[in-house]
Amino acid sequence: MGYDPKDPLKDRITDIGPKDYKEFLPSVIKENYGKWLYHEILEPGVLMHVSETGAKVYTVRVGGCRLMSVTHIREICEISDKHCDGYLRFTTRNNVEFMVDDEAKLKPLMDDLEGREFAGGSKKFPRGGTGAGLTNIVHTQGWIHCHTPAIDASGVVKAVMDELYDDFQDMRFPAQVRISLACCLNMCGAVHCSDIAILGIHRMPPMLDHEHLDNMCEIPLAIAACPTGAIKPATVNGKKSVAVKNEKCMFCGNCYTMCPSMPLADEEGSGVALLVGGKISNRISQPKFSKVVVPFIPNEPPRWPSTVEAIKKILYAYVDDAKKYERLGDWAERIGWERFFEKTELPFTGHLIDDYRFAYTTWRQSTQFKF
Amino acid sequence: MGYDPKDPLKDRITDIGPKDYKEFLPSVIKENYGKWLYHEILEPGVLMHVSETGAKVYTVRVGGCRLMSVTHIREICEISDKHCDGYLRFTTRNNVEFMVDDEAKLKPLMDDLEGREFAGGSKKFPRGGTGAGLTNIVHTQGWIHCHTPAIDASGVVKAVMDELYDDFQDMRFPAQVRISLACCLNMCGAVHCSDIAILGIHRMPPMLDHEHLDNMCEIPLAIAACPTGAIKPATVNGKKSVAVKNEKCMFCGNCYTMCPSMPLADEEGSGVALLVGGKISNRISQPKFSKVVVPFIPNEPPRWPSTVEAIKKILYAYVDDAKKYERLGDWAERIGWERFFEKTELPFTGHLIDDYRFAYTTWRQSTQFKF
Amino acid sequence: MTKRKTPMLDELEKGKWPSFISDMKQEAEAREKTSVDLQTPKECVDDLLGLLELTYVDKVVHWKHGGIVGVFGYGGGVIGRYCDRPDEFPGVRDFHTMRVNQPSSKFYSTEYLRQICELWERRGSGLTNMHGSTGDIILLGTTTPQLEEVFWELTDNLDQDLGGSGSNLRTPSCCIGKARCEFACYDTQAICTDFTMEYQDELHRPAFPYKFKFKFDGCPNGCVASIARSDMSIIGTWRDDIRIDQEAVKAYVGGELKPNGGAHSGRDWGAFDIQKEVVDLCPTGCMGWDGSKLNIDNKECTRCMHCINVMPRALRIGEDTGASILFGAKAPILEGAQMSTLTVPFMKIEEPYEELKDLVEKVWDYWSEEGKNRERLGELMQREGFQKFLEVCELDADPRMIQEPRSNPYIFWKEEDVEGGWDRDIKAFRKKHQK
Amino acid sequence: MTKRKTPMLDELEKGKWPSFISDMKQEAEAREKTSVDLQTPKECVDDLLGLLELTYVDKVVHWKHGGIVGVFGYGGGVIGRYCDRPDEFPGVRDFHTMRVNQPSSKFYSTEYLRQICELWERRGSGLTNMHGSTGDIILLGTTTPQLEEVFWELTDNLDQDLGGSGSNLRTPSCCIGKARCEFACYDTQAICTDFTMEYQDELHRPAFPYKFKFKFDGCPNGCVASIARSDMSIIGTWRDDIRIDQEAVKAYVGGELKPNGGAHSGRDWGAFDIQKEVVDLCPTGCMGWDGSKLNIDNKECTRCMHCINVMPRALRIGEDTGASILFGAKAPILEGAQMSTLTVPFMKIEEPYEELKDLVEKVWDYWSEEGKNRERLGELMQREGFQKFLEVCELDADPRMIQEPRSNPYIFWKEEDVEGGWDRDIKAFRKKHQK
Ligand code: SRM
Ligand code: SRM
Ligand code: SRM
Ligand code: SRM
Ligand code: SF4
Ligand code: SF4
Ligand code: SF4
Ligand code: SF4
Ligand code: SF4
Ligand code: SF4
Ligand code: SF4
Ligand code: SF4
Repeated sequence: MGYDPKDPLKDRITDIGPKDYKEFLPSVIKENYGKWLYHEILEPGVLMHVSETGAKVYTVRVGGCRLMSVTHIREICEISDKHCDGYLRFTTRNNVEFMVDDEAKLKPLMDDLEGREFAGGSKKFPRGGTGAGLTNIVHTQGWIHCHTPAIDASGVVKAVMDELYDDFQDMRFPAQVRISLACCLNMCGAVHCSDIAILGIHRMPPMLDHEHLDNMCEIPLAIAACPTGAIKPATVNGKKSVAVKNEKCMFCGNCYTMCPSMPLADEEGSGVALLVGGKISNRISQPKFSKVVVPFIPNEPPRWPSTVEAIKKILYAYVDDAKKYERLGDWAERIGWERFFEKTELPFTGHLIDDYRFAYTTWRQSTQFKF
Repeated sequence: MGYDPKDPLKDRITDIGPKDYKEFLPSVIKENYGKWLYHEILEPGVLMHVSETGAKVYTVRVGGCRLMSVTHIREICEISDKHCDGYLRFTTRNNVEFMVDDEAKLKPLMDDLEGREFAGGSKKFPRGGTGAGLTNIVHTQGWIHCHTPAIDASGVVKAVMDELYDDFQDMRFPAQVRISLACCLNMCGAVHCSDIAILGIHRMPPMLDHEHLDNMCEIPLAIAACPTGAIKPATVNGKKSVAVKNEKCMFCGNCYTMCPSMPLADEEGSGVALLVGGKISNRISQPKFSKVVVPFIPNEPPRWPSTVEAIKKILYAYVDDAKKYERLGDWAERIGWERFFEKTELPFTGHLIDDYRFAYTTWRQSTQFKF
Repeated sequence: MTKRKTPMLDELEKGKWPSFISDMKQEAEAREKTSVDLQTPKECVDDLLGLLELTYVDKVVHWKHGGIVGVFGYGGGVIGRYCDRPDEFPGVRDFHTMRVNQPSSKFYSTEYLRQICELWERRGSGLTNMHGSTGDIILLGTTTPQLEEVFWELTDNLDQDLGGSGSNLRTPSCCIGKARCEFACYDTQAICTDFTMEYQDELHRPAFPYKFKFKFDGCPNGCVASIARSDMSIIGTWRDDIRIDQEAVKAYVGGELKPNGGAHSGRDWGAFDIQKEVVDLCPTGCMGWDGSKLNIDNKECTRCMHCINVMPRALRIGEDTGASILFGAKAPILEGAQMSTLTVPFMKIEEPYEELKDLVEKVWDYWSEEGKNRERLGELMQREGFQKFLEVCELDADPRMIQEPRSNPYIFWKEEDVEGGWDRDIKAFRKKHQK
Repeated sequence: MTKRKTPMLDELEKGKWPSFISDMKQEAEAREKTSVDLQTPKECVDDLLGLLELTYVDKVVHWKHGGIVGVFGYGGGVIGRYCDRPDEFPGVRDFHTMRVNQPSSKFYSTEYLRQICELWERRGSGLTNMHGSTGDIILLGTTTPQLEEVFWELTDNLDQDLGGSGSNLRTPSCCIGKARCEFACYDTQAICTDFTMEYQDELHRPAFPYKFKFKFDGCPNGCVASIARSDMSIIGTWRDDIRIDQEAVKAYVGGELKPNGGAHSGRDWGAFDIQKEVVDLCPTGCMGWDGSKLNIDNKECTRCMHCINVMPRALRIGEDTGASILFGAKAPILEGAQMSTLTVPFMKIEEPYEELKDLVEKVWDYWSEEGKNRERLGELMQREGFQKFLEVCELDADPRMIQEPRSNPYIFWKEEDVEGGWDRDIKAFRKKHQK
């Protein structure tokens, strides 16, 4: 029994797919599948869904790091076994949801969750993330695992969420606010359509490891990878390699994806850009892209104070000024981007003016503007 | 005295520019220059402007062909001398404006204008073109003078204006409607930002006059002229010439502009496209481009009935359905383009879907649509 | 009667709208009868009608491609044109147009117009366009030898120059402005004439990569369509408050004054509703009406003109007026049509217009240097980016110049943006990061 | 206690938000103490913390580029990763992640989760991501020899397969849908599982030009963000009328029911105003409220969900439900980010989903044929045009697919569009038109 390296194909099972979700549904969910009539948010982090059968399911949503140890998962399981018949779920934004089928079970569950803290003092299971407030920050690997990040992921998220903690547990915003983080332009996540996106960017052209480049990379693939045609073949110290026309580089990192001998990351060069005003939902306005409003903030581990500060400025300018139901991007468009920069006190620089493919469509062809 | 071909530089005067506009201002205009307080449209084609000095100027605007004989201009002069102290002006849309400084002079002027007809029976000086109605069609040379037209200009305009004549003399539209015509994609005029644009288009790739091409054209210029790179050098019957990859041709005619041996115009190939919904003014909404809604209508001289019909469909669907102050494009956007095609009964075809540079920005990235 | 039968064209004599065919026929007849010593073919209008009739049958134009003709020392102002059936229509064998620079906003004295008529009857076809799309008086069709003659008479006798064509500055044009419009934020006619005079050389002698057009609109209503049709659009605006006469507002509400100067009087739209028709349509939502007082939060106003257009007797443009300057409009060839892009949100427009001329010249220098052959300014702006254009104009980036910030993160950082520059040492890197 | 000092990381133990550092430390400690027969370095979490601390100092990541590892017969599911300082941090010398295909909408039994924990403690780092951005359970870090071991145990013992990576179909994912949401227009969980099973081969064996993602949103609220993150986005909608309970509407107006299910209860926004908050915000203006009855002109409704979101007890989605199908979303590399474009306005979504699978396969065939290496579907759509894409899908053009018609007239007509085709005879032409 078990894998046998000498006979790797023994008992080999493939293409069986994921577990059947039906096995994992709590009974109140299974019984009322497709029968839900309406919901109510009883308090931050607590949802009640009511079925046409009269049944109700109470959900307690708690935030958390998606980077989780098995020890932590086991703790989650323990809680679930105690209160929720051994079922739970994760949301699309990495929150954990505990569900009970009776209001009476709610209080004990919530008390239990509330009490738990990590050794360092942080909460294990902050309740919140519902309604017109802040929910968890969707993010990527960062320095924990990826090879192309310009910034860390989990650390930045922790620093931001600590500062915005109260708003995770409140519902005082005009509308929901989705913050996302991606550690490089590959943007693993929907950060291009987030209310606030934290994006790792590089600002140095690839460094060329001429000595090993020809060994490590398919030079033609590296050349073809560059969207701006900045890379040309070259011979350096008698070795085949490439040359990069630095002025044509826009630091997308695509060459590095194809060729390990062209790293971009740098202490001074890499850092944070902030994008805002994107959304996914079709509610009232159509989905839209986030726009770059802070082109660069240096990497400041361990707590990225300038990044946190800039996010707070943006977020609270929005919260103070927007109308009910108005998403951040809708607000910016209503007041005009000139006002956005005024109200958020962010400097506007030429970097924010588009010069890529659709640039023209973002310039202003009108005399309508505000002084 | 006079030009001497033997001594062309004798008495030669250059760079003197246009006549000074001040010489041409009627005295009520000169005296109240910059002092106007407000205006009123007394009836279609009749404006009253009131100055802070108390002075008033009454303007009678009449439509006309911008293609005018000197005989006709002399008639205009005669009218002006009789009623307007010998001054008049032309508008930016080729209407003629007669101005008087006293209400009493208005009626005789209007009566005089009204009575005049061409031998064929058409009006010489239809009064109108003001306010929320139809004004003159701005247009180009067409078959009268240019070398690249796909359609005639003056003839199409005449056919359309005959049908819409009453609306030139009325102000019953939700907002002003600007119709323009350009006889080829060069678009000599603001037809790309018109409520309704009549555009001459070709649909056949250039015909190649291989025998003369090398003599008549700079082949490299012709090749460089093609925005899609459809033209390549070629040798045909031993002569240097070009070859065109027809599938890559979008019939822009730019090659013909550079090379007379590549004509596009054709009896079947050339005809009319209609674009709608553009505007220039910054009023309420920003200026916007017209959109192609009828990709092709055959040339139907002398009166282009299908073109006229399609324009009427569009125009009256708008007039019947739009809100007060709503320009045609604003209406289409409010009801949605799916409704526009329904209400105007125009077929929607793949030709209307953009596939040029900014195509993506015109596709629908939303689930918001109307059934 | 015309020489040939023109059954198709005759159809265009029907209907009420003025018939250009009828007019051409009357001119053909006049030429037949005239005692004037015509210097061009007597039958040219007749032949033009014949050629046009043939074109109506063939549905393909009968003019040849271009033709390089002109007047000595000028690189523009004449469009050469030859007929492709000179055998049948010798009167229009050569049939060039001349572009005559119109006076600002196209006011005329009859005296002047008669001089033009006299000249063009004798030395041209007697047909014109009043006016061409750029704004010129178009003298439609004459023979090659007459070009210099006409030019001589225009300049020597009429004190009148040609307009532009070719890779030149094109004839500038403007809206009626202060001459008869209460909305004019600066003197469009004065500056249009001034610029035309200042840049005579650029207008007549091709030195640009391609054509270049100025157009002057007195306010955001845009009556000369500058935002769509000029490489440089000067559009009036103001930066203080809209002036309100509250009594007049009430008069509009009470129905004593007609909204929009009576522009909608052809239909019964019901009683004027200031809330629905003005306050609710204001694109910025910066207006309020409490039943007796109209309030405008001018700081939020984008000067779209709507409220002023609707109530010209109650609302007036501000007093601190000037213009927004936009660049880059053009027709579709090659890269698609463009409208002008807001570049200078506000500039005072006062004689001698030095600031604006400085800007023009910076832009021309740049375009002349960097523009490819037949590349319009707007295309160059797209090719090299708006940031580059701002550098050229020596302007700081401002959110007013854009509709929205970029959504892609593809910023072209420069070496000087990065502390310590771009030089890196792979050896030092490999010390920290093994291969 | 961790092996090394991590002063910078320790800063991230402060503050209230759950600290991943604290959690990692607790795991490092647990590994230290455990009696489990660990198959991976005991100190791997400790070393990971050390490496991360070093990265916090250097501000440049310490992982090497890629690393081609995987399980036999599969082309995806494993992301290879090697540390660039194995000397100092041998515990994370090789530290590959495994992507485990999550169950639809991520419900779990604790029994199952414990099995995963047990496996990953023993054969991996004991660290996970619950979940990755695509939706997988990410098992974060194990050594090369353990990959096959983990795979064997997953499949043989846990009845659980890997998810996607590489130029594969990626792990599909969906919103919670009918399991707990009243807005679900189709069964997102069921179809997500069905598609995942149907396309196991595509998921595990790279045969595409690049990655391909399905995401299933039950309604236009888009809780799984499919429109931004999937090459094919299936978004629930309906085509009949919104169901209205007028009594409940009144209850909202009367303040008995909390608007938007109480989503705004953290601030005092004043009494609910149905006119301002619902009717006036409806993007199509298709609603009316006369003080006692809410009226919806459903024909004009674009199903944006706003009114339903605000009054879930009074308004319900229609009964004739299905989905809109959109294609082409992706992150910025290379041509800039894209959202999906509406391609099939409405399709019924019912088992066995044949119509949809047909469509998927047409699209894949096309993309496999025409897509360049590393060209996402969305980029191909842009490169070859949406008309081409419609041909591929065998769909007729429909204005619902576009935001607005093209504004440029650059139509690529085909020869068959033109009566008589494109063949022309220059000799015949020259007979009518002399050179
Ligand atoms: C649990 C979850 C689905 C899942 O499968 O896991 C979910 C659940 C609900 N969503 Fe959502 N949404 C969830 C992610 C999303 C996302 C995706 C994302 O953020 O990445 C979106 C799109 C975000 C965007 O537009 O950028 C999303 C946009 C909405 C909206 C539209 C809100 C808007 O103002 O645009 C609604 C409607 C509402 O809130 O009234 C909604 C409504 C709901 C409702 C009320 C649906 C229902 O009746 O049960 C659920 C509770 C809402 C709440 O938390 O206040 N859900 N919802 C996801 C919870 C994420 C989390 O942990 O925070
Ligand atoms: C005479 C002329 C200027 C000139 O220098 O010749 C002119 C004159 C006036 N325009 Fe204009 N406009 C003139 C071409 C334009 C153009 C250009 C064009 O059509 O090519 C536009 C932009 C059109 C567009 O947006 O596509 C134009 C957009 C306006 C507007 C904005 C209307 C709108 O609803 O968007 C106004 C304001 C209004 O009508 O209340 C306006 C207002 C006016 C006023 C009321 C200004 C005034 O107080 O005197 C003038 C009389 C309006 C009328 O005719 O009802 N004028 N006006 C032009 C007459 C053209 C003609 O013969 O029909
Ligand atoms: C006469 C006139 C049309 C008219 O009937 O009114 C005209 C006629 C021609 N235009 Fe134009 N353009 C005329 C105003 C315009 C305008 C409107 C304007 O200036 O406001 C435009 C659009 C604005 C712009 O500049 O983009 C215009 C955009 C073009 C283009 C496209 C340029 C582009 O960059 O997209 C061409 C093609 C070219 O330059 O090769 C062109 C080329 C031509 C040529 C020279 C044909 C050619 O390919 O060489 C035409 C000569 C016709 C003839 O035989 O007389 N014409 N042309 C207009 C000039 C009269 C005048 O001086 O008042
Ligand atoms: C693990 C994960 C991030 C995370 O921490 O959650 C991830 C990690 C990587 N992604 Fe991703 N992507 C992940 C979800 C996404 C998403 C989001 C989604 O699927 O909803 C996107 C945006 C949507 C999309 O597909 O466009 C995404 C867009 C990319 C791209 C850009 C692709 C593009 O066409 O623009 C790359 C670059 C590439 O493919 O070369 C990339 C490449 C990568 C690589 C493989 C790095 C590389 O250059 O080879 C990363 C490996 C990290 C590591 O060491 O573990 N990843 N990647 C996500 C997968 C987890 C999972 O299976 O659940
Ligand atoms: S966003 Fe970039 S750095 Fe971050 S996980 Fe994805 S590929 Fe790696
Ligand atoms: S980072 Fe991007 S733009 Fe720069 S060289 Fe590499 S592939 Fe080209
Ligand atoms: S639009 Fe084309 S055909 Fe018409 S006048 Fe201009 S260049 Fe000539
Ligand atoms: S018509 Fe335009 S697209 Fe066609 S070959 Fe000529 S230049 Fe190229
Ligand atoms: S643009 Fe403005 S100033 Fe000029 S005529 Fe039109 S309304 Fe008057
Ligand atoms: S000018 Fe336009 S934006 Fe300004 S107050 Fe009037 S309507 Fe509003
Ligand atoms: S997308 Fe719609 S159906 Fe799915 S969970 Fe969100 S609100 Fe419910
Ligand atoms: S779903 Fe949206 S569009 Fe439809 S009625 Fe409700 S608010 Fe209006």
